[in-house]
Amino acid sequence: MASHATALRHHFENPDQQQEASSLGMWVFLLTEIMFFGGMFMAYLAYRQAYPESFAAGSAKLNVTLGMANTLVLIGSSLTMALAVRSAAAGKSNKVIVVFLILTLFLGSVFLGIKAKEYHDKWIHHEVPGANFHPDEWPKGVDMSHASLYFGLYFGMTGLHATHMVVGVGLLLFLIIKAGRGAYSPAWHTPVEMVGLYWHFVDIVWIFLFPLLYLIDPNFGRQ
Amino acid sequence: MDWKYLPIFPQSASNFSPHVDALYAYLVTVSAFFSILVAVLIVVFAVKYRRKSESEVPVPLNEHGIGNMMLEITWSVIPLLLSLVMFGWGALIFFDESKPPADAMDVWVVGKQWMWKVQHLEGVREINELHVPVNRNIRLTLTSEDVIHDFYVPAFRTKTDVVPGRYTTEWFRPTKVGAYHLFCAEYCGTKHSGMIGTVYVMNPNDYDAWLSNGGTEASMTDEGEALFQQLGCVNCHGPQNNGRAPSLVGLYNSRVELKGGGTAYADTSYIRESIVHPLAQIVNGYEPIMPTFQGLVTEEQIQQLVEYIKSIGPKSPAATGHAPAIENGLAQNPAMSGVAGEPAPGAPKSAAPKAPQKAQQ
Amino acid sequence: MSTHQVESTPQVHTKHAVHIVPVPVYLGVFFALVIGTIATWQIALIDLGRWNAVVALTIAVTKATLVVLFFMHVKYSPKLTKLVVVAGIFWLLILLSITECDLLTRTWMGVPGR
Amino acid sequence: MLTATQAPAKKESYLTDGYGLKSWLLTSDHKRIAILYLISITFFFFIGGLFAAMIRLELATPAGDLLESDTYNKMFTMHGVVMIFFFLIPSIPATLGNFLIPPMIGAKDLAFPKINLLSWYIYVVGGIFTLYVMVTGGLDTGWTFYTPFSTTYSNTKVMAAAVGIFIAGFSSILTGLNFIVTIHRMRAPGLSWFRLPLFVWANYATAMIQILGTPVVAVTIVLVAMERGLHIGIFDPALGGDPVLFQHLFWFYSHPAVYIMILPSMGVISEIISTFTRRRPFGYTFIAFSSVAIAVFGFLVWGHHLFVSSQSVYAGMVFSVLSYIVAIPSAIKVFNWTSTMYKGSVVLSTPMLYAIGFIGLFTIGGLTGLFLACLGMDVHLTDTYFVVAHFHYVMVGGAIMGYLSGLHFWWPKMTGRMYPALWSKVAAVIVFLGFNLTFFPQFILGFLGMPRRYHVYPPEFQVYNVLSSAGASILGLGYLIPFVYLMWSLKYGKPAGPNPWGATGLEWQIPSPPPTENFEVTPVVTGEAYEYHAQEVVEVG
Repeated sequence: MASHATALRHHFENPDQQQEASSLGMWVFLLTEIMFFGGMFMAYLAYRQAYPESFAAGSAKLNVTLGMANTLVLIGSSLTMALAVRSAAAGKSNKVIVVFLILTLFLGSVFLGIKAKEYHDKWIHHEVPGANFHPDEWPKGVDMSHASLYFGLYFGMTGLHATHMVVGVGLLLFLIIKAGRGAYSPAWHTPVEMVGLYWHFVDIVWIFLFPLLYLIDPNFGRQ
Repeated sequence: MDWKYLPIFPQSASNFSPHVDALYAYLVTVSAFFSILVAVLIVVFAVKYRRKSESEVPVPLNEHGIGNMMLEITWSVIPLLLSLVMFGWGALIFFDESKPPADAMDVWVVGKQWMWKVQHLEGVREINELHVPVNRNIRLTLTSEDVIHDFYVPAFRTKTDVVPGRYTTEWFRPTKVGAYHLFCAEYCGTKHSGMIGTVYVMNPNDYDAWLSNGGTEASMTDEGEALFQQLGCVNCHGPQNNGRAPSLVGLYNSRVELKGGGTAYADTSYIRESIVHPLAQIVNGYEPIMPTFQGLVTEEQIQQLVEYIKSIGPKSPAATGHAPAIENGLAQNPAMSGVAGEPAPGAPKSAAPKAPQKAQQ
Repeated sequence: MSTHQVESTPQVHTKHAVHIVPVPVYLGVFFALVIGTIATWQIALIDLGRWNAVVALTIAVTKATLVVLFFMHVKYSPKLTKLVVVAGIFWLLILLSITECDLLTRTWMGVPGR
Repeated sequence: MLTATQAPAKKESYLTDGYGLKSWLLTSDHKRIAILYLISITFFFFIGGLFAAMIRLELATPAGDLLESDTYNKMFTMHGVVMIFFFLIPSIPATLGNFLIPPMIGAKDLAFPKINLLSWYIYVVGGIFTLYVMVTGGLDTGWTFYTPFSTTYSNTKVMAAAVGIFIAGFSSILTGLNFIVTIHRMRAPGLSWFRLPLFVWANYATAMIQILGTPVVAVTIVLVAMERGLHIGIFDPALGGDPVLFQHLFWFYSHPAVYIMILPSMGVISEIISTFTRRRPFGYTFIAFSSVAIAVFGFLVWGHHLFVSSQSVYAGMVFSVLSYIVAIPSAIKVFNWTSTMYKGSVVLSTPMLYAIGFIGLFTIGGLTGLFLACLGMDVHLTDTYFVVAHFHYVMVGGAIMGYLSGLHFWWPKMTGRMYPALWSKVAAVIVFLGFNLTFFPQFILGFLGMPRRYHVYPPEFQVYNVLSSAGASILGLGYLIPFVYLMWSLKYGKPAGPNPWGATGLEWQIPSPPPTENFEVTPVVTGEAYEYHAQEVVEVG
């Protein structure tokens, strides 16, 4: 299938220019994403250094096993995404691309599923900041209102990340449909590449979130 | 023409005013010079070099010559130097404005929507008014019950944001008797422009007379001590160390060893934080068992407690900051190292703040 | 008139030789990431005081670098892409470090609120 | 500078290429999108102006006799929100930049035409939220949204306004993204960076700020919304949160945002001074790099808004000295513009009048910024009318004068019509005089100590306030006149021809109004945009 209606838009001189423009555009977009998450990271940094104890206590309330599992799932999805892009660039059939994309989609959904389970647990244990915030089995002698800041940032940061994951899953569905129709070729697979960049970026954010949120001091209060 | 209606300078009534006004004059001079220079040049060029014929094409300026490079450097470096003078001068004044002298007389202020509540050490309270003696260093410690406000006295050329959840500091030495505007300068809601008041600068005698007419209120220290009993603080923090909590005698202005290694400097902020968020910083060797008093005491009551705890410190109630000379001098002053809330012997209402001045003399 | 010669041939289009990264490289990166993740977790269980955070962040930065260089192809990308990445990190550091200038020096004066 | 053979064939102009609402609302032509933006920002400009008129009317007397306190607070809040987020930030980039960057660099369109259209729609959606806020009770937090007032104490439509601004932010990001990619990737063959018009440089620098700063304020708004809507306290002092952290995050964007407003104006001025003196801008390289320097250094100085807000003294010193350093590139620009006029061939056309007004007012605006960067001085002046006067000198005397200057300069290019010269010059003079009368007295008011955002004020401030209000009425008139004659010119203005000013930029080498794809053949550029000395000034086409 060579229905490259998508190929060259009228205002570009040649496909290279178009491809380079898309790639630069995507990177510039990721630049804004860095700053977008950056604001949250700044707030996290400020409060963690002000209230280390409450942050450690809050962190110890998270389920490290689920966090670990999610990290591995997301790294795996990055691998399959990279392989999907590679298949497209190397001229593998669109079926191969679809397989890798579906794997990525699957892993992304597993991530979101686990995340939902974690959120649910937090809700049950009253660890969602707000009026209903009174964590069960809260370690004695740790300021709870400061911990509320921790959980606020936990939900803010992971929520923002999860929102990006949901968008990523939507983009993957789009790619799967297009690739299923054989839309991509070594000459033109820009969307696969761009979604790939986005997906890896979201992965990188999680690579930082995992130690910052889950692993401040997993032994806190358990000595 | 009556210049009363077109004033150029505000009233000048504090130690900062002359300095700020001199700086202002410098800034205005530099600005006026450059504004007029640019304006004159533009007008002259526009007239002198106006296009005389439609086909006229001006000779290009040689931009790559050494001369033009020098020009670019000149007009970058001269403004830079002039502005670094501004920076240095401004920073000096600011540093001065930020660091209250050790002998300053304390006044406590709480801002709330939309009024100013003032407590004097002697227990006199005011609303939207502040009475201070002339030629005395005054240190305000301010906090807010709700949103951010800003305590601004134009005649004193100083202001400070009043931030909920923390103490901020503002100081000045009024130099002229009179009544001056007090404004809230940080937008705080509906009646922001109604959150105004008057600062009365008085002769010392008038001030003492005003103080003694202030009613029969107990001093802040006494109020604080009463609260200390009433809230049960004394059960754990009494002068006899019972092992549950550190005694607060001698706490103020000392360095506290914290659990986990660090230290904290026990200033008014630290004391306030310890009442509101007691578990945030645990003193080394003690269990984290103190409940929070957030919501149980008002900001004004916290100020009284702080003032009480200050009073049982061995060091001057007036000496915060790291002014070692003053600290040492006062630590040896027996009148100042009274224990457990006893006001300095024979001290009438206004004696406490005055004592440090004597000690210095 | 302009001193420049008229270039009648527009830009040269030879750049689109996409670098195909061999699969083993991707697998290698993947395993490195997995090992990094496990290492982060294990080291967090040991009490190193403030070094825990340093180690955790060092590993995280290393992992992120691997993803950026290989999965995101920055190693094989034009200079401009690298510049964009560096700019992103630089501006993030501006935000974090200059704000820290305030947060870390708040107690230096010894005057509340200054 | 252009050797492509521009076929004089009658190609349809972008205005006649399709009629009807649909052909506009679904267009991907950067010129049509620019016009869509022009219409929308003009709409918001007059709404914001209406609020300003109410404010000045109220302040003519010291008592609060016209408006309730709450209403007054909503007036200045909505004035700020509308003018900043819905007029000034999109003003030059989204209209003139959108229209002119492609022709200036020899491109047919921006790199992402659909994203360009999307950004307009996003802007409109953000605008609708803001209009919704206006008609359902308004917003009273000030445009600065300081916590905890905005999160806990305000009883107005904070959430809806936050959503509106959050959305509008993405419009700004997408415009910036589009410009960066376009300027990097779409330049015509031979058009190297140092042949670019300074307007393009300025917009490039602006785009840098848009993409790097806007996301931070966006996420800050998310945090405020979380706190207000879900009671997840992030800045709540009761939980140990830090309201000053909000101010850091807010000003990290909002200070550079000032440069988003002023940099494009500086670009416009560079073009106009050059054209109406027939001169390459003196110190081209310095002006170009100073734009980028402003964009970069502009990110290092936000803390000068926090000198009295319990920020550390030492941080204050760092921010103060950095603020002085960012002032230098602006000074360089002013001196270079002035030098460009030296021995030039000066014509005082309408754009040039605005441009000269810009230089004067921006100089005052910039110099009074030095007062506010000065720690000891700022303690007295911050949050007073001095600040109000200062930023209006920069944003109205600077950004809006630059915008009007550019609009008058490129209006013939955009519409193919000339406007009446006399009327436009009269309006320029009225705007200049009205502006100064409005805002100069406010410097004095501020130094005298009148705080900003005051609904009622002590009577001794009245004289200056009356002067200011009188000036505002003149200024308002000055803004209405161009609106009228520009509209008039659409139908009755005489045809402009491709190059009415005898300018040399690439955009003047194509017909007015330009055809849809700007250039029939991609031009090959052999020189820079200002080769007045190298060529006869002849009308091309």
